[in-house]
Amino acid sequence: MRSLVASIALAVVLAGCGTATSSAPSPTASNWSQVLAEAKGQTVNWWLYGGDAATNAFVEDYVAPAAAKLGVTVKRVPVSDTVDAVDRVVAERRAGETSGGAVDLIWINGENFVEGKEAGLWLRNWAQKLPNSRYVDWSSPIINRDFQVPVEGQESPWQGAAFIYGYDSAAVASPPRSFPALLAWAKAHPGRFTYPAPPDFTGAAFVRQVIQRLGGVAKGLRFLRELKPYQFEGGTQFPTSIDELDQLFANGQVDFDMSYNASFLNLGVKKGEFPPTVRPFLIGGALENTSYVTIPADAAHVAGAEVVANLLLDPRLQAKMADPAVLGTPSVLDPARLPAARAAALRGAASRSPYLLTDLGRPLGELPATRDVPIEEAWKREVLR
Amino acid sequence: MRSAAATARGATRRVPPDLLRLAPALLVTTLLFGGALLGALKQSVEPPLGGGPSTWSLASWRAVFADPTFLDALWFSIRLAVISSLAAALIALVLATLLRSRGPALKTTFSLPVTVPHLIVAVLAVAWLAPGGIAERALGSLPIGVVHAQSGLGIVLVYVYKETPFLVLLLLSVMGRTLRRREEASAVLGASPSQVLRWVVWPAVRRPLAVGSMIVGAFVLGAFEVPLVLGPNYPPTLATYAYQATQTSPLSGQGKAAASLLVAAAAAIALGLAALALARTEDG
Amino acid sequence: MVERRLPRTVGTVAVLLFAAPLAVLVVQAFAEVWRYPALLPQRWGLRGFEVAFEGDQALQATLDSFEVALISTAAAILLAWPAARALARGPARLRTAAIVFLALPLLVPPLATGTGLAEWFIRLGLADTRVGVALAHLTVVLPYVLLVLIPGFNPRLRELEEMAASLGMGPVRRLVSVTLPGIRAVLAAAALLGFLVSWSQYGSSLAVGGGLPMLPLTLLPFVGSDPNVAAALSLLFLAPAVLALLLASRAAREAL
Amino acid sequence: MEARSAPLGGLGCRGLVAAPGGSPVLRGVDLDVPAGTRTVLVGPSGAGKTTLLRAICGLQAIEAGSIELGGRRIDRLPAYRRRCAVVFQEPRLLPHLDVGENVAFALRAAGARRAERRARARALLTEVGLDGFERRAADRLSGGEQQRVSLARALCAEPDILLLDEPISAVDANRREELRELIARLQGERGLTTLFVTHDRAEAAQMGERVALMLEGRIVQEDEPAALFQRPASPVVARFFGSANVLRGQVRDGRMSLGGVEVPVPGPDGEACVTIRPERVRLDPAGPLELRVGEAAYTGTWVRLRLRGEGLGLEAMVPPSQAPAAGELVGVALPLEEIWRIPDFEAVPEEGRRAGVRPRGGS
Repeated sequence: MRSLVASIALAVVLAGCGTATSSAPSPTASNWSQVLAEAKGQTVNWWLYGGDAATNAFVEDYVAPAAAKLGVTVKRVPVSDTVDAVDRVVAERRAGETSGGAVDLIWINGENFVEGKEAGLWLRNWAQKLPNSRYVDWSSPIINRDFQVPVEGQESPWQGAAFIYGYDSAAVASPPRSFPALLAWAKAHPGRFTYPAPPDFTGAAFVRQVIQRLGGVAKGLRFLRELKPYQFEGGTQFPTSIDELDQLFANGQVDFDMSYNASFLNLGVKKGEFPPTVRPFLIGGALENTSYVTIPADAAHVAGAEVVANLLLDPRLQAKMADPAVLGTPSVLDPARLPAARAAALRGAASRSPYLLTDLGRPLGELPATRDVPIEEAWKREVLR
Repeated sequence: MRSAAATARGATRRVPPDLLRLAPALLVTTLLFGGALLGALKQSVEPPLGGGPSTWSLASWRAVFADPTFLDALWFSIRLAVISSLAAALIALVLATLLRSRGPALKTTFSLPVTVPHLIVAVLAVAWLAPGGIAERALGSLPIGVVHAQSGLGIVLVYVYKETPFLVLLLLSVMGRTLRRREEASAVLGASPSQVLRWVVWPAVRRPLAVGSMIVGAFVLGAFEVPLVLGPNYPPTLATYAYQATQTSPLSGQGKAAASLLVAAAAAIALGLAALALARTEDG
Repeated sequence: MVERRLPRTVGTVAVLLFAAPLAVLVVQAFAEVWRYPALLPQRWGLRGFEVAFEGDQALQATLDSFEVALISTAAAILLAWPAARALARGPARLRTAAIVFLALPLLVPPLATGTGLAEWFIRLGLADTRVGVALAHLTVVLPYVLLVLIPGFNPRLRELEEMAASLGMGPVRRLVSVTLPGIRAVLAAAALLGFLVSWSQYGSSLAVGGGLPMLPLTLLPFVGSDPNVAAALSLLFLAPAVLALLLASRAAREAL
Repeated sequence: MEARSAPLGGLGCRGLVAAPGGSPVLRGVDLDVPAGTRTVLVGPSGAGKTTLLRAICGLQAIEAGSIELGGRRIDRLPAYRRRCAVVFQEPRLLPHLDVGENVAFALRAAGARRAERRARARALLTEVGLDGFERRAADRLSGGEQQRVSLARALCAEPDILLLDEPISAVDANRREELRELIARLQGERGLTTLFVTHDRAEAAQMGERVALMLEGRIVQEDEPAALFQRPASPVVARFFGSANVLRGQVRDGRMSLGGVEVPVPGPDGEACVTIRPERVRLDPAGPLELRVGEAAYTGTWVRLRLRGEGLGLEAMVPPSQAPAAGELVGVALPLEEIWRIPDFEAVPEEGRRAGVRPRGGS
């Protein structure tokens, strides 16, 4: 299985080089001012997950006002799943629409992006033309590939995501920092650990991390089988969603929680869901990926959408986003490309909160999206039953 | 007597004015409903956008029926529909019998849940019955899981809570004075209470009960937002299967989604017509 | 004796069925911190409402939902009125066939109807418009309204209308002073039901009106992730339903 | 009139009190229907007739009193054990059964086989004049036909008593006579103990072997029909049976002054009340009374005259051929043998008592 990791790493590196060499020409000033002029007066329908109060507030309180200064109105269209937005774009394509679409911008990544890209649903070759994309390290495999699929300028990053864990420092002195340690810990404290059953997004990510860390599907699943009897309810029941695991953790019924949102403890404490004594930790290196925005090819307000996507990369807005008081999610900007002061602000953001990790360690790239389903099937077969 | 008179009156009138009156409703229903079915059908046989076969085919239908998850979803949905409608019908029958001689205040009170949207009932179920919910806080622990229960108990509870009052109202509308009079007439002719129930009350209520339960069953077959909130991770209901099909694969999933929704529609219609036919033949 | 005991029974039942479940909603809507295993929140506050009303999203959704429900209910009544008149009599076989056909959409999953209509509505420019969503809702609102209205046009009402006609009343006066008063309770029930059905639609709203996020679409994402906000939105979602119920039951009582 | 004794096999009600919906409707009802006879219970709307009938057959709980039927106490039995068959005002047929099964319903309740039910139903339908109707749908018949089915259904039960609650009222006017005759004939042939409720005094006179008048929750008089018409026990009875001529006065030396004419009145001296039926008032130019015709109304068979004189108002029914015009002065003779002294004129005040009793139920 080491070979798998190696091949992934190789692929990542190669892809990074590829993107770097074929990188689109930087946008000319005249070009962008034209976009700005066109965007003026447009209302951008941004379809994004609507169940996170902090993200909604960030959009309403920072993105929308900033866009308004440029004459662009941001209309947040809340969805319960990104696929609702993709479904709409697909339906428009079926109906033969090539312009005037209802979706201008989608918060997207992974499978949804990949399939849409294959079907040619997204606007091509725009992301790297955004003026603020110069702050982004497009050579990074976490940025230029989305679940191993080259982004190719069809989506623009806006949030970093890292898979982290949480514990309550009032209940647990020192959490396990590796999977073998986790197993040992579970054996010593039966019934105090569990994870959501795939296909829940977080549960599936946990399984992928185990597989990656332990060097292969077979080894990963063997580990999970061994872990199972020491889980919550003896492993006979899994939480069916991350919400349920959050609830168990908040209730003190299990000792650890997990999330692909690096700021989930921060936000949970703000919501009143978690006690202030919770702390983040990593088990092995964190899985990392990136949240992007994409523009459908038939979007009615392409210019406006580009302006908003560009704003999302604005160092000031990124600093707000990284600010634990606002969102606390990792920035997608490369500090090395920023003026020193701004870079420091971004770097320092995480250290201002006990609920955020300053060092995510060496990132673990995601597996190709196409492998999700087979892994889930294998997990169901070999662990759940 | 009344219906005989109505028929006689109808027969003496010419038909065209009535057809004219029906035409707008028929036209709109044909356009909207027919259009919807046609649209779903088209989507289920169209080539997917993302590649694969580029001509119309039954690939989605084949894929759906070859998918064990779909078969589980179909079975799960039917089971939930049957259990929910039977439970609702039974409770409604008992409630209606108890309520029929009571005042309008009590009847109105019992019909209150009719006004609560399904989604809110689901929210309530979560607040009360989820792990860490009120019930668990008050009682320490719950003997059975409800929210996300594998059995689908949460879904059943929501539909029973929400639809039973609807059935009660339906039943009370036929359990009025006319029925009471027939019951009296039968009692003085020597029919015991159980005979009255079997021969007088039951024949009067079974048709609305069948029609009502069939609507409840159809609701459950098409259940979407409630299982999304309360259903188990597996199996999905038919509607959530359709949703998950596009979640897993936004493009190739569309045909499967349409196909599974059409199966749900067909099952619901079949169930409905069967219930109607059953109610009719029992009359004979 | 029975009458004196009744109010308490009514109260108990109302509490058990309606008030108690909803009370939790109220508590949760104002509960900023409500950690297990406390029975009452540790901290009260308006966070739920503040988040819910962030950027006028919920307010707009409420207005949209309301307008859509009004449009679809009004359209359903306009279409169902003559149809119910025709279906209240006439040859039995034709009547049954027509009712079964018109009621079929009730049985079909709203998500199916919505999904099937989405493509056409996009072509026609109806998707994400209030009229478009109201039309999609009409598919199910119409049969409900129709089924409630049919018994309203009973022979007794017809006799009264004939009486009025024989007294020289014109069609308009007859409608206003005989038909409407005679059918008021049934009409109120039909309108209420129609409104509530439209108001609660999720599946069809999602499919043809995802870009016009109405209340259920705004509420659902919060249900698992943020009970506080979900409760606040639920109260909003419930309010017009309760209001409509009160109005309709008053109209019905007056008609009696 | 007679000493009360529980009739052997018939119906005997004693002191029935019932208050449907909380207010008293039956206020101590005594009523006998001797076995095999037909009694008509007559009274105005709201008198409690239907309530009494429902109390007898067990559809209305009683608060006091007893009911005996066929030699057994039945007031504690549930309705279905009382062996009372009722023909209601409206037919109350079961719409999901055909006519034959409706007729044989009591047999079905008793567990009879289908063939037997069919045979009995066919025979009974023939008797009520609905030959060959047994396969028809019950709700496709006319009102009169339905009521015949209802009658056959009641007969099929072979009850200890047949109760009929205004069975004719929902039937076409020109079919009523037929139905009355049918009921009378079938009852007579079977010797069925029968209680027939009506608000129509003519129908009561025609249908009753005996007639019981019910007012405000009590039986106020029970007798042969002619006796109720000619010898009312109280002014209210007299008025109910159509006599407006209730005349008050003082009896001195066995005589009473009516409009200045002394007429002999039997019984003791003192305050008295006499009545004479309007159709017995004779127009006679040589009559002792001279009265003015206030109003003359043609009623189909008679002309009703309102006659007015010095301190005396009378109503008279005369054949049209003899009718004077309004305003004429006519001579009137009162046949002395037709003057009836009302024995109990203080018992029920003439008017006003009814104000407290609202019509109730469908009687």
